[in-house]
Amino acid sequence: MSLSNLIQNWDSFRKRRPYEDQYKDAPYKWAMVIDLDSCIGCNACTVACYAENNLAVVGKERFGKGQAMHWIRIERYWGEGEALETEFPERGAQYLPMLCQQCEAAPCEPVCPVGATHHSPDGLNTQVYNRCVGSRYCSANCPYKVRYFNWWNYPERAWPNPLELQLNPDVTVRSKGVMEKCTFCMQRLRAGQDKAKTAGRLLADGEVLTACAQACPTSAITFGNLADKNSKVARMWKNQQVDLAKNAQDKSEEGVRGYRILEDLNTYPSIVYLERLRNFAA
Amino acid sequence: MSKKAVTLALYADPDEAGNALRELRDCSVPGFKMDDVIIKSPIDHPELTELLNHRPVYIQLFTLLGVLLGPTTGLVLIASAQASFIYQTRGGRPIVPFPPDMVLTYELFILSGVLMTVISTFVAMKLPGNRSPLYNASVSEDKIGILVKAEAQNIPHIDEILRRHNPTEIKGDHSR
Amino acid sequence: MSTGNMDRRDFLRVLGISGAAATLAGCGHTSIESGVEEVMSYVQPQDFVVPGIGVFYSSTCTQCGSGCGIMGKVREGRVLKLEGNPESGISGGKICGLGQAGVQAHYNPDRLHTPMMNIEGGLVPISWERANQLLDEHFGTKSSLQGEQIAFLTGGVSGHQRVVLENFLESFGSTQHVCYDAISTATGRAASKTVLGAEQPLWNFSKARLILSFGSDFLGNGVSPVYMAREFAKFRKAPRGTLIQIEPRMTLTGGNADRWYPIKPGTEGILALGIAHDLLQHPEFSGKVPQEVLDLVKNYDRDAVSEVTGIGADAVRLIAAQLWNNTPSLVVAGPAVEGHAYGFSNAAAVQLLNVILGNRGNSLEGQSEHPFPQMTPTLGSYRALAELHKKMVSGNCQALLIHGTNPVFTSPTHLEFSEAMKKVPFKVALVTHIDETAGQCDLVLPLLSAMEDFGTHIAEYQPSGVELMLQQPLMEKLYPETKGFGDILLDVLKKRKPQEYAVFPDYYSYLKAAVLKAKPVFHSDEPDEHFWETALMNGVVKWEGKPTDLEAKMVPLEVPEPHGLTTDYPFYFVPSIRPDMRDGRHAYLPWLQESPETMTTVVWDSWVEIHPKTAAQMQIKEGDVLLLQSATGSIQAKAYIFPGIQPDTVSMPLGQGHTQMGRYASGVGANPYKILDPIFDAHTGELALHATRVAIRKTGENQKVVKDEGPTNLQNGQKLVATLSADQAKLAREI
Amino acid sequence: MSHNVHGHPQMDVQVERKFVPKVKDLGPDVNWAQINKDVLRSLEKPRPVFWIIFFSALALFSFGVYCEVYQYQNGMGVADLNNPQVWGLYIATFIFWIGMGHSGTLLSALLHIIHADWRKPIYRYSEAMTTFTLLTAALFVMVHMGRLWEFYYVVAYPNERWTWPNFTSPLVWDATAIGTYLTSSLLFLYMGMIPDLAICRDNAKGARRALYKFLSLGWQGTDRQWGNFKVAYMTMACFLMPLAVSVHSIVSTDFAVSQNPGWHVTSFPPYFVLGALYSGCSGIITLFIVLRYVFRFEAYMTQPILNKLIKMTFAIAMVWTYLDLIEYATTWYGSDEVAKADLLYRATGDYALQFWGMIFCAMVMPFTLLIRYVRHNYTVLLIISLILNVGMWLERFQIITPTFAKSHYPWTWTAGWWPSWVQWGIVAGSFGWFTMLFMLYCKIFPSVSMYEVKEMVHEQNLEGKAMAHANPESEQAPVGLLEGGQA
Repeated sequence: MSLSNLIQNWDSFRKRRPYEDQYKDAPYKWAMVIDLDSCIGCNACTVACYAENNLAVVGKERFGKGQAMHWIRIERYWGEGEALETEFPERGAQYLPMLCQQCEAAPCEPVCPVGATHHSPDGLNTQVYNRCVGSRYCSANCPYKVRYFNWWNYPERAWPNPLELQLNPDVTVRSKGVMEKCTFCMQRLRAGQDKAKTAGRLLADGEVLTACAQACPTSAITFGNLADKNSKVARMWKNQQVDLAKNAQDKSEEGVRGYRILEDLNTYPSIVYLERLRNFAA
Repeated sequence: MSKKAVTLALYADPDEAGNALRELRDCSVPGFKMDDVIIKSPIDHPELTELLNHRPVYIQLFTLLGVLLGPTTGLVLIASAQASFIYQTRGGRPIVPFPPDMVLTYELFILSGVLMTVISTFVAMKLPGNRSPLYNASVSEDKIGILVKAEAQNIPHIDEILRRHNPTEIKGDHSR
Repeated sequence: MSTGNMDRRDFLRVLGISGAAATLAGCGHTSIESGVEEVMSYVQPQDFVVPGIGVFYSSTCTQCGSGCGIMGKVREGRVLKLEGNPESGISGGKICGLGQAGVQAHYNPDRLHTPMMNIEGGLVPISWERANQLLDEHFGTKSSLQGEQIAFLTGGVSGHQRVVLENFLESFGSTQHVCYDAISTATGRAASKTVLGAEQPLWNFSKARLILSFGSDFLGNGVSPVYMAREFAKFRKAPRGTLIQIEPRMTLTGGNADRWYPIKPGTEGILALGIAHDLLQHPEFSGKVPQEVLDLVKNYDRDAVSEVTGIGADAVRLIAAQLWNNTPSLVVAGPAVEGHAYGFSNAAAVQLLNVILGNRGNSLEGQSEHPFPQMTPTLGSYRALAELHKKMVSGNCQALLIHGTNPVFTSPTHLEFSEAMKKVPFKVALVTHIDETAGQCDLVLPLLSAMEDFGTHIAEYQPSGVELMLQQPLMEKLYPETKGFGDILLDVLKKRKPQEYAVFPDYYSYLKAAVLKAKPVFHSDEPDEHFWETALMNGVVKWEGKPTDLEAKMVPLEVPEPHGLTTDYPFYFVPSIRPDMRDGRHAYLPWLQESPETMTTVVWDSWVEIHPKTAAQMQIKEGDVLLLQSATGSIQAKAYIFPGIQPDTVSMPLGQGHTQMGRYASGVGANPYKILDPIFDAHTGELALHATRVAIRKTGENQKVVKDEGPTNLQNGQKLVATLSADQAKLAREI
Repeated sequence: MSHNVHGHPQMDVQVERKFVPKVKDLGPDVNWAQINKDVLRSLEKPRPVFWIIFFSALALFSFGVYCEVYQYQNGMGVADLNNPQVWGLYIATFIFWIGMGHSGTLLSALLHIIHADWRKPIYRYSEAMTTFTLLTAALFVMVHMGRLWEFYYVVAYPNERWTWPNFTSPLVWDATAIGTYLTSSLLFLYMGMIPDLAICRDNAKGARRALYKFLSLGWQGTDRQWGNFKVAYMTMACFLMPLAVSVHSIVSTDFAVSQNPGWHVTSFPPYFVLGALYSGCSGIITLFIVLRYVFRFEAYMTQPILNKLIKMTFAIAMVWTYLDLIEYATTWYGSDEVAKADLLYRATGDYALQFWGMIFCAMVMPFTLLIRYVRHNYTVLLIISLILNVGMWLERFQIITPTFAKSHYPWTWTAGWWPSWVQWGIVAGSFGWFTMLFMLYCKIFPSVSMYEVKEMVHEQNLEGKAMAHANPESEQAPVGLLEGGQA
């Protein structure tokens, strides 16, 4: 049976991704655009993520050891080089919301020994908690370092009664020894997709948002379905000349400011960042 | 067939043992064949084994079988497993990727080769098995034993040949 | 139900409505709504309860005074998450981190479950019978308290809570509703009122081409951060406006500036006058500017200003030119401007720029008129606390009720508020969790959390018209012994004025009656029930209003130079206000403790920000424990090397250093309020938060600074945050 | 009782040719019965220092077990691992042990194939070393795992959910390769030991006899058994050679196929294989000296053999040094700025001490092997062989920690990350575990191959006879043996 499966579908098994029009016939391919000119670094997304995804508060000592569990973090840079160019950060700070980039060719995926992390048909890099054995190879190979390991049995201390009543029943509370990461609020996508399917339609643009995108006061995060050519996200990608299947983007149009982080590592991320703008005349 | 009996001669010097074997080979005891001679020695003595009739070793055939079948079966199993595990899309790699599968096939090639070799060796060596009653512990120390199986009535004749080459000891089990 | 013999005018006063005509309607309520607990099986669930399906209920966020409409996701009878309510013109469906953490205030493991009473110096749990008995003794009909003997100390209060609270005081003949805010903007509001004619004008970011902000962190913790952030995002779209920020310590807003200038603390007014001086050179102004103003700015030429402020003469020229070329602009002032002995003049000088630039009517307008003057938010000030303090010390204050503020923690050492508390014979705290102030009270009453209580709120900043925000329980109360704020006051009022209040079984029915009474104000002719249900469902009732005109005038002022640094105290001390911690009232929320302060990424701690240059001179490394010594006192905190600060300045965030605020806040960091010098704004009497001077001493100890950033905060050549020149971007073409 | 005094030379020798007396690996005319006696004695009465070593190892191991239990109960957090530093000492030590395991079997097989007879007295314990280092390395895979209790997910076993391990993961290649290697090495070791087990069986009493009887499977040394045995043994050796090379190449792919700077290096597989051989060889030297002393193997573990071992170690060390330097050179010359920065960081950053420590221990120290005094003074040699392995351990530390500390993403760089006591405890425990198992093995099984030493003596004598025949005037002076120092 499996052998015949192998022979019949040989071509699809030998296909390397991403390729042009990979999601042409797929109903969904989730993607994001983060406008760094709109991001004000307020941390609303971070807290929203804690609330939505049952992220553990680890406390000062463990945070200090580098064992924090923030799936989305606001990075604040002062400069692009290796040293501050000016005495003061004259052009403000550089805020960067960093979350799992949901890479199409995710470096974390092929290295997992048990296949606990893999690519879903709708283009998400998913983590199966109960399959994870905790080898942490995915984290070692993630260039963005956005995978978070349960170094401790966080549920023991993170939600003293009655804080546990806040936990989102749609999201697993992870126990010690498993890797976790941003899921693009898969539970919301799942519920939305199911609802749409029952109604015999596809999800409309903006019908389901990730918690971070929903909270973001400046709407710097745009989330949507890249497979839908008319979705805002797809139009933004196109407008910014970013192609999912390319690792070096066409930047021919003037003023295009879309880019993907560490694209030269051939990770093909699903998140496009828009360059931060500064009025240098000011 | 008349009753078979066994006799064991122990030699301290491989040269003497060799001479004894040569004489056995050339002797004309009725019903006695070189196939009935078994050498027991603490180390391998190819120069003595040569004196026996050619005793072929078939192990490598099995090894060949192992290295042919093992990796092929392995590769097919791995590829079918990959094809059946529907969520195998990982890191943009093909679902059935060649380099990793080759690595694994290579390891299976060696593993099956080794295992087949070992299994066939034990079969060929008839191990595990029981030692013959005439086993003498000194063949694992420094003596070379020549064990001859022959018709009971020929045993004295053979013993005599063996005795001619300064054995340290001759033991016989004439009961059989 | 009937009105009985109640006076109609009284009734309207009771409900906080004036000028609206209405008849009374029934005050029916269901068992669920009034909080009568029933155990129901999910096999046969109540209406709207579908096991496994989350339902959103509208409410109002009470984490700060912005009055954002929120929605609570409720599932299986418990609230899980808060989202912004798209119906609300303030939040527009968005929410900040502080607001999100509201659920943690509700589910906090350190919530107060039962009434507590101070017995021999310690709080011990008591029953409500005993608590009511105590309340009755002091505030019941037999109470001898009169007039100024009773005071109610709160933070910002609005809506019907304010009405009930003030009616409660009025029943004693007292008007002592003391509203204290440790990060009060009273000085700035006063200056704005004087110059622009409004305490808090409307900022039309959409009309402004350039925002010049003097230390205003409007994105982080201004008057309405979520609304401002939403507006700011639009401001950044085509045609993209420019933000110039001038402040001694980079705030979150400063981090978003196109150009950021560090300025010597307290010289913002001088810089403003310097810019004004430059602007008034334009011939368009000749003859249109009062001579006093011209006289005022005369001495503030670029070089003089540059010398005092530390901002280069070229920069002054550039800022003035930018302002001139990008009209309308918007000039805003923040705490960094106000917190000085002449903060009023400072802020007024900044506001003067708006007048000169003619921003009035463009980027600046007055908020619409208000249909509910009784329900507008009371805005706190330090001065109010200081005046109360005097009464407490003199023994005039016999009973003090405290709600929503923590003066023992936030008042400066020199006020000696704790000592004054001892002079008040009966102190009642109405709180959801014990804090430093509640710890010193005689009776502590456990309140329902914001997720459990009813209420109405009206925000200080109303972007369009006026929104009456409704707060409703998102779930049954967690602890049976807790009680609503309104209910507690109403119970007392029912005893004192039964003829007026006995008709209301509880605060809910009071609130419903009151809102329905206001129905005509909203020009609604819907049936009462429908109006009420819709209001609850939307979480907001909108009153259409128009922006009003501002009466701006060029006021002559005197802006002195700040008192200089001395060898004893060679650094300016600038306390910073964290968007999530504010004055420290939110320090007990673990999400906020663990959420890195954006500029430094430090968590769970206090720290001292020092410019790298200064740190190098003093050989201070990150993590060196520093002793900050002011004339008033000293505290210790770890050094954090921070480039976004004026080099003669050190800064420390407010909000940490709690001693008695539950497991998440207690023992974390240090409290900078305690080293603030007794310097007050000459005009308003507000405590000058930014006027303290300190000396720094290394203690020799070095501790790890727990923060999110690694050993580098630079991109090291990776394209992480790329920056494009704004003139190259084609924002108009973007989607 | 010697049986090789008499007889005639078997070889045809050209009479004209003059033989220079060769350095003999063993002394002349070692008595076969004495070989049995000497080796069997090692199973009974080692020097008392054996017990000191054994119990020290047991103590270390117990502490390691304590640390592991503590970690198992509380989570990996006790190891002070964190987001970028996800692997720490566990993987570094894992590679170290895997590497140690390489020389034993590889050398045994290689030297067997090329008929280098001097392997015979030392191959047995080397193979045992391989087996036990592999077992130790396997421990680290377990220790490292966040959910140890689910370790079997890595194994490909059919199940109703149709889930399989991820065959694209280098860790699965690792598991397969190490599994194959462990199986094959163990079989190779066992196979080679059967004739010796028969000897033990013939001499032991009581429970030991039962054990040996069971394990020797009834070996009687018949010509048929020997014939098959020799073929099988050679065949296995031929498999083990490439296998050993593949195993450490595959271990290197754990790093080489990843994205991280300093790992993404083409020369990693040979570099790892050579590193493995290097540390393995110095491990063999260490154990050579220890066993020689503890079990009184002076007659078999002789200076000429040691000299050969040292020469080989030195050669391997030099190849490894070359590969290490060429790795730096290509990185430096290349245009991968991140990798370059990582290299600079290794040499000058928080872990510079470890880096230069590695350079000193593993690159400079081998040169001391050129000194005759060092080769002949066993105490000094013991210390140097240990230093070489410290260097190789540091090399593994160097691969893991600085790369994580400074990889592609600046935000998550760490400064001066250091493992917690739990990690050190488990690493120390692993040394205890290995030493304990190894010592136990030597106490139970013959750690010098008796039958092969006999073969060696046999051949040496044949050779001697041939030489005496060809070159009658020269004395059989066993040159090498006389220089042997005493430990």
